[in-house]
Amino acid sequence: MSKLATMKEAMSRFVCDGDTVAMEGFTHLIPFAAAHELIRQRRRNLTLVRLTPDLIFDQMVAAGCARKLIFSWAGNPGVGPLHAVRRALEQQQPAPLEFEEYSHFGLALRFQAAAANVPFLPTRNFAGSDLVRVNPNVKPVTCPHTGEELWSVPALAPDVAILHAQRADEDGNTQVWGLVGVHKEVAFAARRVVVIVEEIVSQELIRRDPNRTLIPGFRVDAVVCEPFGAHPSYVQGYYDRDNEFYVRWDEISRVPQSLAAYLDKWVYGVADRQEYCRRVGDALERLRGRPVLCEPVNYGY
Amino acid sequence: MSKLATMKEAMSRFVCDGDTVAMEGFTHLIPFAAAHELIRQRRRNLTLVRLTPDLIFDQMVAAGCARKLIFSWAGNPGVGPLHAVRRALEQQQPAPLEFEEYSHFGLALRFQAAAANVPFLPTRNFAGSDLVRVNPNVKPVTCPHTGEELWSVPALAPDVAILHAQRADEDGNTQVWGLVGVHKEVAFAARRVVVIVEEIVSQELIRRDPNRTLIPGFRVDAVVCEPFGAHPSYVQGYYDRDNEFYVRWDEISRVPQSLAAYLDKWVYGVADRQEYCRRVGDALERLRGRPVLCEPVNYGY
Amino acid sequence: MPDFTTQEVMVTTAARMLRDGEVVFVGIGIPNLAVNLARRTRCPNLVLIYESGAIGARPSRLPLSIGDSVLVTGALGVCSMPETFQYYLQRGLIDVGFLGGAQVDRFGNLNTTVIGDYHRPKARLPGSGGACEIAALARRVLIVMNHKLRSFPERVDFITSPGYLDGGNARQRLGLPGGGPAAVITDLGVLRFAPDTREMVLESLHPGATLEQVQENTGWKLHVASPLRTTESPTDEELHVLREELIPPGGAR
Amino acid sequence: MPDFTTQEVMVTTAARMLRDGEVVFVGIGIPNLAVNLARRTRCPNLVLIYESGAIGARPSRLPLSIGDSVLVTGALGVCSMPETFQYYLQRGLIDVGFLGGAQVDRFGNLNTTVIGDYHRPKARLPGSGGACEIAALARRVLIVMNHKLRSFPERVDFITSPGYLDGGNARQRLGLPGGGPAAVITDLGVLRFAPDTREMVLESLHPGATLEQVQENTGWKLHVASPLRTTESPTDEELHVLREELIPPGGAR
Repeated sequence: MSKLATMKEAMSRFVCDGDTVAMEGFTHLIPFAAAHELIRQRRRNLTLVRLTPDLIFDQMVAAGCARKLIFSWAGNPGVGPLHAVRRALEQQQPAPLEFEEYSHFGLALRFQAAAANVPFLPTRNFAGSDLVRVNPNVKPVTCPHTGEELWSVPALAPDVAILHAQRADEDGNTQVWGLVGVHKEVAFAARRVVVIVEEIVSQELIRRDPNRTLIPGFRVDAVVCEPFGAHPSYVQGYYDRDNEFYVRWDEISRVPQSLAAYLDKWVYGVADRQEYCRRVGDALERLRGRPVLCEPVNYGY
Repeated sequence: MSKLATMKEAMSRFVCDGDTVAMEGFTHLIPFAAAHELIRQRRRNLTLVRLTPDLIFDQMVAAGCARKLIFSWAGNPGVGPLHAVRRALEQQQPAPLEFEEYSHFGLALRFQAAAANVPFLPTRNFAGSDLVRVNPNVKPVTCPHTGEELWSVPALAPDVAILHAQRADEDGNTQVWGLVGVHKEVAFAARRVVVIVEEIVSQELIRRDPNRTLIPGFRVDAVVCEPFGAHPSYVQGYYDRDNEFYVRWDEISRVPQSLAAYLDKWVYGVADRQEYCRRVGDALERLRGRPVLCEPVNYGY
Repeated sequence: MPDFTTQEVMVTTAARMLRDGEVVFVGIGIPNLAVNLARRTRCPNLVLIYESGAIGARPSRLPLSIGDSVLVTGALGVCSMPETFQYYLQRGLIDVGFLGGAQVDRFGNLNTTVIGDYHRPKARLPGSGGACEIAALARRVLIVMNHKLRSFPERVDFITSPGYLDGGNARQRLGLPGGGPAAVITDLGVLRFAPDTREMVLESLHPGATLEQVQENTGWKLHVASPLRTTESPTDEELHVLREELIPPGGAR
Repeated sequence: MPDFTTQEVMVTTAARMLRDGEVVFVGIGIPNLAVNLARRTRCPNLVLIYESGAIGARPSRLPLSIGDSVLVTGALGVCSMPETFQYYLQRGLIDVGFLGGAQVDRFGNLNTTVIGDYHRPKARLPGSGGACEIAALARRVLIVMNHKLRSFPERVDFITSPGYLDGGNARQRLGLPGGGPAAVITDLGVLRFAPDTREMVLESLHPGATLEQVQENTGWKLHVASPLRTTESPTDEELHVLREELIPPGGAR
């Protein structure tokens, strides 16, 4: 049964004020179009969860969507700091921002525990790190078989997961390649799942390569077809990261005024991602790479 | 660095008497050729580990290779019981056989724990089952975060994993599609890993579809190229299960004499898998299916 | 004589216990036929999952095992077994699981492990496979078995897969997430479990079966619903799909 | 003046600390250059893994981040991040991890979290990312940083990534599986850790650097090896690979 929706519909229907929202994608597949729609819809008091807040949460924090941040590395990858997040954490500007901090492993493991529906998972990580001192969610656990002392993190089940992918069918059967990050764990951890894709394909195409399917349709509440929906991040095989923008963001976000001006022009100032794309113009097409196709494999019997 | 080896070399070099040997593959990719070589080399006192002992362990038990069996479902799938395993468990014939029994989930989780190098993993399974009464390895554990009582299993790290796959390069970078069972977990859980493949392909081909790689070469100690090495089980895209043989095995294995005669003719009576294949003859070619190719995906940037 | 077989009654009865859109853990044999029948009739959106990891399978012939290659070709997805058990079953995403066994008792506990003593068995059976976790974690379980006295003891020799244990709220007390057995479909009739005691109750007899047959083949004094209904016969449409589409003349059974 | 840059010395020095066949967790910048230099010279069988999940990457240009698309095209494999951390790092398969930070102290503890008090920070830094687990779980760690007084305090403000903690056998007492930092490569020299106390010891000065410079930029009285060596200069071959192959004229840095 078709789960196709517009971005407006999907965000208003499946993301509520006060929700815990995981918007994942490690450098790859960051759902910027969804974030911009949530900013336009003035969603408030969200607990935003990502390993790497990246520009997407820098923008949402600056726009006032967030009450709390759960993260493990808050920087502009390969460029510098996240100025809006830093202003919120250091000077409570524009508003105080609660936060909860892990390492990548720790936060990924919280998603995995929720996906598996166990209340915790054990790890050999964390010993000696001050993270355990400042984060009471990292607790010791004793192995009932060997008596070893390990550390553990609790499950984290977001109210909603927003995940970008290369393609899906109308039912939401979603295929991803390239870096997969924690996409699968988040999709199974969350109560509701919204998938945004570069293209909707026939179920026949999905069925021709079942090992490529990362999220089964019955786990998905809505599928949004939004080409270039991950810009300025990238989608393997579709377009590369707009690194110039990541570098430019350092300037834009350095003071609240220029950041506000950016939001006015590129988020509030456009109706949707299509208008955003028209405004970005040819620069988008220049991000398209040369095709590098894999060889088909045989699923016959 | 090439890890190519013949089956004889790989089995004599990496499997020692007394080892704990995981030979996985759920219906799909069962490494029969490796088992036959181990029988020919008269390997002894092995602890054999598989979710489904299947015909492969029925044969190894009858041949006297096994001291102990660790399993979760000991039957001839879709046909009936495993007569040799039953004789060993019920009548200690030809010799007593120790065993340790789980559910599929429990045994899969033991592999996963070892792959992750944690001494245990928790589960909501097992409550109320007599499995916890007869298997002291299934122990309760309390969640340090919620106080919930769960059950847990200890890590199981085999001395050697023997895994069949569709293809690998000479370095052992291994690609699998179709049912993957617990292949990845076993490959990371084991101390040594031997991969048997239908074909050796160029590293370029592997690199054209990195998401298809299930086992990285540096985890692999030896790669054996053995076409039809999984017969009478199947390899998706290469040949289907020889179901007639699975049915015939019920007859063959019903009494020790006919089973011994089978081993004499088809295992001891052949030098290697190539001779076995020549002896099986055209029946093998009839198991080849029609090709059903997937569409290539684009890895460009 | 009715113009349908007992197996056809069992299949259609099981098929009618499924709701459209449900996610079903499928086995081979009768459950496989029941799920595919339901999908082709009342439940077009049923999602089939096999514990082997095949999701949304569209088998072009009847699978000979739960790991059959036909379950992969044209499937919607494939996942590893640790994922199947953790992200699907333990996650609570499986609505219905089908189980059978050598023995089922008055509280729906199932034995597929041993007849007699565990360490000195009269007969050693295959063991749990995925049955224990399906019984523990699926939202509800449908049990399909032939009704024989040796298969319906008052107490199973070994609880491989927990039903309602000693009855009442024993499952909740042990913290079992799944809902437990919803019904037992045999070759003689349909049995359900009393909401309070969780003891098996004969709900309906298949056409041609008698209460005496059922009681003779049950190892304890069986509770009987009143009125005791007759299981609805397969419809012509169901029989057509079953005979022409699922078990094509000469097709594997 | 030597005909090579300080960065080139840092890169070649780091590259020489790798052994052929090792599995290396790579970052961007100097570690990326060092690993690729080693692979093209003494260590053809080095395996590169990025915490993003790219395995055996063969980047056609310098990656701009550890999640860069060029790390995937033509890679040997891709795995999920939970797998990277559990099946590779925690499993003990990573021989070498590269780390840096805002602060490193005399026992090799690293801070990438905050300057000042955690709850009222003078400066809020990005945080751990994968650094904490690399420090805890990699068989050995190579630290690459610029040598500045503010970056080399006697005690870091916050231990994001454990080095030798309070020194001695503190790591073993806490059951940390990884071996801890093997060396610190700065823009002035190379420092290692005393086998017993695990305190940092200046082992060599880069060509042109002085002991005074190093001490002035270190927040505690630094132990110095005797004899204090001079770091070996890059060879012509190393410089050629570095300049012509890794940083093609006009190529991104």
